[in-house]
Amino acid sequence: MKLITAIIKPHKLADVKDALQDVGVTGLTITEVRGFGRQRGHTEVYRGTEYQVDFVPKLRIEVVADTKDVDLVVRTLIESARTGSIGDGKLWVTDLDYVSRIRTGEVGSDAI
Amino acid sequence: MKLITAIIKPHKLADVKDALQDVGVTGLTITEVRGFGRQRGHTEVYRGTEYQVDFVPKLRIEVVADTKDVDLVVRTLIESARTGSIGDGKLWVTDLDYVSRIRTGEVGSDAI
Amino acid sequence: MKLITAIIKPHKLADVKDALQDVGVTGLTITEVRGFGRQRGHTEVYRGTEYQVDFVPKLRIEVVADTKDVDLVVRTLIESARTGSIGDGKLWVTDLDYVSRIRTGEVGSDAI
Amino acid sequence: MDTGNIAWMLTASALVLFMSPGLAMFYGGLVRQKNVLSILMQVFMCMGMVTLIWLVVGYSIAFAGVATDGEAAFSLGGWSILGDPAHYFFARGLPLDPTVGDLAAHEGLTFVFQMMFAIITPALIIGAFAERIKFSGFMLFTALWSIFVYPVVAHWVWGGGFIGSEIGALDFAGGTVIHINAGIAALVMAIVLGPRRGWPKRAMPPHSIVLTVLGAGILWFGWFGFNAGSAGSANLQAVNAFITTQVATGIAVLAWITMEWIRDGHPTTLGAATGAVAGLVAITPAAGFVGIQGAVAIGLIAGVVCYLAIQLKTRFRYDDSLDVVGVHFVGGLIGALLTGVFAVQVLGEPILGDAAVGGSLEQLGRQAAGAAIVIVYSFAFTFVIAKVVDWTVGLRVAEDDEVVGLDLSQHSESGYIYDEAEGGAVTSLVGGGSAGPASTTTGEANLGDSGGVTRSAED
Amino acid sequence: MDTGNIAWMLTASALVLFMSPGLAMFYGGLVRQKNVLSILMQVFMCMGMVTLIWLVVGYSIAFAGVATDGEAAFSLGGWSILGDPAHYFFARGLPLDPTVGDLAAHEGLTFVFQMMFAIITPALIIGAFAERIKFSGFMLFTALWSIFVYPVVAHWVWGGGFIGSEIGALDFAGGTVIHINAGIAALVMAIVLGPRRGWPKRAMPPHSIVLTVLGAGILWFGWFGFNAGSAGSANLQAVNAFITTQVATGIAVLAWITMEWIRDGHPTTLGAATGAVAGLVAITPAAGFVGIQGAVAIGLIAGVVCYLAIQLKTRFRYDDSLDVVGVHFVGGLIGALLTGVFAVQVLGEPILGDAAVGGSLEQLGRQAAGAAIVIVYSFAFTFVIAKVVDWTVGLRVAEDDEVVGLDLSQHSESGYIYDEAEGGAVTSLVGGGSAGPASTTTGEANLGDSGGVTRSAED
Amino acid sequence: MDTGNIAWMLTASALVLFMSPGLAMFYGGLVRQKNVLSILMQVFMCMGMVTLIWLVVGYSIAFAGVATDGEAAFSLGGWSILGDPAHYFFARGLPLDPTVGDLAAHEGLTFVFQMMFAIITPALIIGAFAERIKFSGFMLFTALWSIFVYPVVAHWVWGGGFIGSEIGALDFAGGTVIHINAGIAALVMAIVLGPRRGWPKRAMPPHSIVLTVLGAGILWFGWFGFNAGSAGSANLQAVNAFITTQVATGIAVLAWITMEWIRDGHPTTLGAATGAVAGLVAITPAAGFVGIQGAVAIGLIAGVVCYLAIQLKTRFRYDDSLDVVGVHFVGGLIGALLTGVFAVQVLGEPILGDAAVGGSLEQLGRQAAGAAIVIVYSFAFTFVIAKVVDWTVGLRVAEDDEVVGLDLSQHSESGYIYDEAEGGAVTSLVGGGSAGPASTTTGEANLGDSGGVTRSAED
Ligand SMILES: Nc1ncnc2c1ncn2[C@@H]1O[C@H](COP(=O)(O)OP(=O)(O)O)[C@@H](O)[C@H]1O
Ligand SMILES: Nc1ncnc2c1ncn2[C@@H]1O[C@H](COP(=O)(O)OP(=O)(O)O)[C@@H](O)[C@H]1O
Ligand SMILES: Nc1ncnc2c1ncn2[C@@H]1O[C@H](COP(=O)(O)OP(=O)(O)O)[C@@H](O)[C@H]1O
Repeated sequence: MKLITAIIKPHKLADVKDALQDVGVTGLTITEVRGFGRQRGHTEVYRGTEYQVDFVPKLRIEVVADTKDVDLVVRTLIESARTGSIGDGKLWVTDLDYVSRIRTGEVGSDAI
Repeated sequence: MKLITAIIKPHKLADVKDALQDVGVTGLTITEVRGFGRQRGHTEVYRGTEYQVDFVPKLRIEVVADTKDVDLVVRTLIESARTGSIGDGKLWVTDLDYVSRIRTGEVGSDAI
Repeated sequence: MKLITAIIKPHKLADVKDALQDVGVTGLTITEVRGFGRQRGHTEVYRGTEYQVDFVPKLRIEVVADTKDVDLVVRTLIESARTGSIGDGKLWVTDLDYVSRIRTGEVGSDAI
Repeated sequence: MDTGNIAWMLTASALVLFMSPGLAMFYGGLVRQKNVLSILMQVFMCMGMVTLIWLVVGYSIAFAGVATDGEAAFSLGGWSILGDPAHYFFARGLPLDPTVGDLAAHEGLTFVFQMMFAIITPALIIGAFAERIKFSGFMLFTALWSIFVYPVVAHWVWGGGFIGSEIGALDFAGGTVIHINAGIAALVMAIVLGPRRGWPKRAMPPHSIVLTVLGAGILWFGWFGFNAGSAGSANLQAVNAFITTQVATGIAVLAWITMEWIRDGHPTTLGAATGAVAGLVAITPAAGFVGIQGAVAIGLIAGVVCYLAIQLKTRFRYDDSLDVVGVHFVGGLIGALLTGVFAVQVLGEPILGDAAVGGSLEQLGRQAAGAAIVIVYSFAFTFVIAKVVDWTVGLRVAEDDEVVGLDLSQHSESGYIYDEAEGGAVTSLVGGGSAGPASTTTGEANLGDSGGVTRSAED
Repeated sequence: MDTGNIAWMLTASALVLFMSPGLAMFYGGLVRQKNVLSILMQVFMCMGMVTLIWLVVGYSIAFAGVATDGEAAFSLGGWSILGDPAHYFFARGLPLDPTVGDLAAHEGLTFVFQMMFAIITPALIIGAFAERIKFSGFMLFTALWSIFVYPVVAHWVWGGGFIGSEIGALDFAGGTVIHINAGIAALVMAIVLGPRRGWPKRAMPPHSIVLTVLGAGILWFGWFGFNAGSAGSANLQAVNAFITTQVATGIAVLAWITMEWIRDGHPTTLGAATGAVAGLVAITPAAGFVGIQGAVAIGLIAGVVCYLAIQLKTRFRYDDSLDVVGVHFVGGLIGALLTGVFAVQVLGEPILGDAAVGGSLEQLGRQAAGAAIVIVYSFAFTFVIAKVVDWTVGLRVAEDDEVVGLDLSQHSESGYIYDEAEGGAVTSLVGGGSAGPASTTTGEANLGDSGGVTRSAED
Repeated sequence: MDTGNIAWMLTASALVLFMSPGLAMFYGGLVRQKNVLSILMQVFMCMGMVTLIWLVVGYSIAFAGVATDGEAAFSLGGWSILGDPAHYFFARGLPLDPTVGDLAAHEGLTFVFQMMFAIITPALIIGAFAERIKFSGFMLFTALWSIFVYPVVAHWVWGGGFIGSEIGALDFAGGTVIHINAGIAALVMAIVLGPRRGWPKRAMPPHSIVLTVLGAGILWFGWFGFNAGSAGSANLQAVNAFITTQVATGIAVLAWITMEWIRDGHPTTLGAATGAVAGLVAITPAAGFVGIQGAVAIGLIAGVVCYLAIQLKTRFRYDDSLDVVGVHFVGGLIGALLTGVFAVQVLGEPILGDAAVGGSLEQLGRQAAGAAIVIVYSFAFTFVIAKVVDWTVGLRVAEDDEVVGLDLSQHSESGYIYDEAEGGAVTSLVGGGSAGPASTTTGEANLGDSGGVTRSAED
């Protein structure tokens, strides 16, 4: 079992979700995060004082997938999240020792 | 050292925390997340237009634990988070290369 | 490739970010989390009824780094996040199977 | 009526109406986020439904007796018990007719000024059953209560009825009619509905004290219309009521936070806001009758006693969620009784013998009698109405709906959608135009899982 | 003018001014979080810019005809079309002079009371182009509209112009002048600007219904000044207007949520607030002319019809983002027409023959004619102005700016900074003192990447 | 007093009271989330504590001289310096007595209208020491300031004292008494307390501009009571003050955002709201004395100069957190001086010779003299009071308390609890009933760690 984590632009979520559903992903978890990277943030001005906001809003998407599906999920995710402009984000894959569904206690592939 | 990550229903947090404390877990970190899975979301209606909210609020719980304690923590976590209805969530375990307590720089088991 | 995750005190973020930039880290992702640990929370009183808030606000910092840079990043992160008082947080390192930049599809070291 | 009096009563009526949104914010901030809209909605329902009820029968029941030369619909041994509901049925007889001359504006202003009181009184009760009442149950309860309880009590005290005329209890702006009445109804409702799931073990802190303080500010502002408007004209009594309102409220704020500072270790913002409301409530029956010194005393006592009173609910285990009993019932009672103590002869009518300052034991007795009658009546009728509603449409939401929150379960809405993910990408349009009789509770999994499917909007 | 009338008109003017921040909150809650400040800002611009325009030429155009013994700047066959813009140019001729005696206060109060109307009318249009208009475009549009549309229509109906004087259409407090006028302009703007990116497929739910309900409460409160103040004095007609305003609004709330309950399955808080505004709009032209029963009818019809009307935009595919057309145009039209049906002789002037209650077919025709003329004029001139603005400074923001939100792209601000990371450590002071002509859109990467650099504050 | 005047002064008093919650929202939105309640609390304390102080001695000090046939408690060479504090001690002598006839209502209204001014003046200072003051220190400071500074200055200018009577400085509604006075006190407090931890390097952006704009809206609305109420009756001067208030404020909004647009590249919502307050402040001393053209000039100058003035704090390194000096001191000074330039003879008393429009050099000198005296006095006495408070109970919170935020450290509360985890499961009930003199700062680890234990509610 693998955990696929991707940092994406928030407005791509709908596309990503639909694309993943299409390739059979039945569950995922998202988190609101802020990213710092090549994409610059923005400035805000309050009563003439300018602030630099370095971090930009991103979403983290996590998908637990069977090892055999990882390639497909990764490809699908990358394609659906891409806009081609700076700040599209990163994706990484971690190995999992163990996965379980809390409701039933099922483990491994059955759990996802 | 292992990292145990669980996605649970928010209202089970108190139970989970108490249960984990009882088996000797002294620390954990939680994150507000949203999950998409078998459990359906809800609809909202604004001026006659209906929206489907696909994601449901969840909490992610992360516990770093000594390899020897993982079984106990996982079992405890699953039992205390379970309600038996759809959407109870997932749990997974990752291997850690290195763990450190920032305050003291202690590493490994001493760090948790 | 490795993923370095640290739970730190929110007000240390600026220091940590600057320190990491100084050692060549070009990107990171942060998440607002709440931690439970040795550091106690606080109480709140509403109309004479007292509540205990066990969790304290923390930030999770995630940095994907080349294996050869991990030591430096970890050391830098720990030093810059340290205040010396309880609740400074934890840091852990996970191995990654695969890393990719979504915009370009580059993988491995090129992706970060 | 001269233009100055009309000007003031128009202003006062608008101010009292504004108290309802103020109360909505005050209460709305005190509940958890998932129930904030249900509070706002219920207050708006009072603003809508009671307007209708008041013009159909409420005003008649409360005030027909006086307007029709003192003939009441029902009287018992010469004591007027009820106005004739048919008299102004559907506002028919209301003489908004310039040919009637002076009377017309006065009657119209009484009608609408008193309507605002009839609106806010049931709205006060909302705090007692917050976070767990069924919306349909709330609607029926409020409708019945606004027909069978509020106008009846208003008649007794203000409309020529026996409490005002025979017993001689004083109630300047509604300590008995409004606050004791609503407060005791709140107690009944808290008991009948039972506590919220998890109370008192689980924490249910206010989701926005900022909103609550804003509400308290609006209430304080509007209350000048409430109290000084109750003089009925722009006269000296109105000026006096205005001053005593300000004084008692300011003192009650100080008294409340002093109690907190001593007993809890911290003076709180929520305490200051609650103390203000307690002071406003307590001075209400007295505002036009007592002087500045009396107002100081009333504010002080209200601040201290109401602070202590709201602690009772945890002892007696009724979940009066937003402390309607502790603030409105107790505050109203303090004010009603102390009016008998501090009423000053020289203001308004000479009432209490010849003392320049001070009340009398006799008047205190009258005040107590008036309050007691209203307590008994309101308790009994509220209880009956509550039971009737419970047996018919039901009063309490299902447990799942309570967990999800009333905003989603009763109204299909969320109070706030702050984050991009929730507000933007995560939701998607289901149907244009009317949504059709949809339900948030259809328990179908959207990914075709064959396992047991249950509804679970929050969990 | 006697003191009572002055007192009431001062109060009424303040109340109408207060409606603008109320509207800002009402509209502000309805947009997504990233655009909330742009709404608030635009309403404040109306409060600022229209004040200036009104004192320079607006008041003259609208009212110079009457004040100068009936001589209009332009008239067509005896029909007054325009007040003389030079007459009170820059408020020069305004006789705030105690030696003029009684006239002075009256004129001053008319000037400022009507100024508040001139402010809120263009503010209503904001709802139609919310979340996508360029700030500079908004400023120019609003300036031109406040010179060429609003005061002209105000002249026709209230300032001695032909709709009021010759055609004889009744408009007590602005059903035609304000709501139909702004509503039709809103329709034009929604069409000219085109829908928001993603509409109607992507969900754009209100970010804070709490804020919207607060705004509705302020509007309801302020509207008493709007309607009862339109009597011009603290008289019986003001009392009547006050009562009918309250009644129609309460009934409309009930009507709207009943429609929702039946058709959508849930009565909503947003529906209650919207119903209140619909009721307030519809009673506006009628408030001083109809009785309580007429107000009930108008409230009921407005609640039902406006509810149905706001569904039209998805059918006809114009993105009237906050339903200005459905609520203000339709509500205003309902009120304008029904004024011809329910106007009562005994209130105000004897208008409709001898019936004690009821209008006449003839008056209905006059009402329809007045409305039709304003619809045509407002449609045409708003369209022309919109196009002129679009060709010059531009009306719509760039796509990137729309995605980022107008708060950041137009104003370099965020409405809320709730989390510690954003409010504290993440941001850092760039320069003390004045920031210099900076821009949020400089497309430079802050880490020296050599790749293609684009601006992307949100993405 | 006739009913119209009473009606207006009741309304005006209510409006001025409403400004305090408005100010609370305005300031509350400007601080970081962790301090929002502390602002609201402090304003409420002014509403409570100053009410008490005013009725005990404040009113006497300020106004006893006039009411008692011109005899002041202390006078220096015929110049009245202080009212007799004993004269109305604890409101004893206040003749709210109908037998006194006309005087009574007038005196009562003066008492309560002026009380509202006494409340909001120290509340203005709160912006200078926001986010770092100890609550007990604030309480003592405000009490002393409301005894030794505010009523004294009020006496000098309005109560028969030498600035108004001998020097002849004009101050219609409080430019000198309120805004210069509070503004200079704010400067002192900003200096004495020192900057917030991290200022100016670390960003401290407003947590809710929405709340601030709401507050600005309430302030604008309430200010009509403030300025037009300062005429004391519903007369032509009140009408004039109302109009000039609206005009100057609208123009100042435009002026401010134009400055921003030119210098910072973006017109901001916060700028519009701040500009409105600057305009309101500047017109305050002039409102009843200048005409519409004068109001335009004052609004324009205030918008431009106050915009520039708030940039000074970063240059001179005093952390006037919410810009009280830049807006209230500078705006008040502009208004005070320009009153001498633009005062018009025909309004109110004929003051400035025979020019129909325009002031005089002589009057400008009087205005400057009045302002200078108040600046010196307020600076000196505020400094002394600040030092006394600092040496006794202390003015500034501990560093840890500042980091945690004043809401938690001073009041054990959170302004908002939006997320389920925080509001629900994470917190748990500690004790029913009174919490006991607890403290948030007991530094004990709850998991029995034996290591060094420090308090750390936020870190
Ligand atoms: N080394 C890293 N570790 C963790 N997250 C990163 C790292 N580099 C970038 N990110 C995340 O990816 C996002 C996009 O990165 P950025 O450098 O802006 O653009 P791109 O990925 O297109 O080169 C960042 O906002 C951040 O959230
Ligand atoms: N493949 C997955 N990867 C990551 N998270 C998942 C995955 N599947 C489910 N989840 C998370 O678990 C939660 C519960 O899953 P769901 O399918 O609704 O119920 P259950 O776990 O009881 O079968 C989801 O809301 C989501 O947060
Ligand atoms: N076993 C653990 N697993 C995951 N997170 C932990 C664990 N222990 C502590 N943490 C996180 O680290 C934070 C600091 O830990 P704490 O015990 O309070 O202080 P310290 O790290 O200085 O000993 C906690 O708030 C929590 O977020």
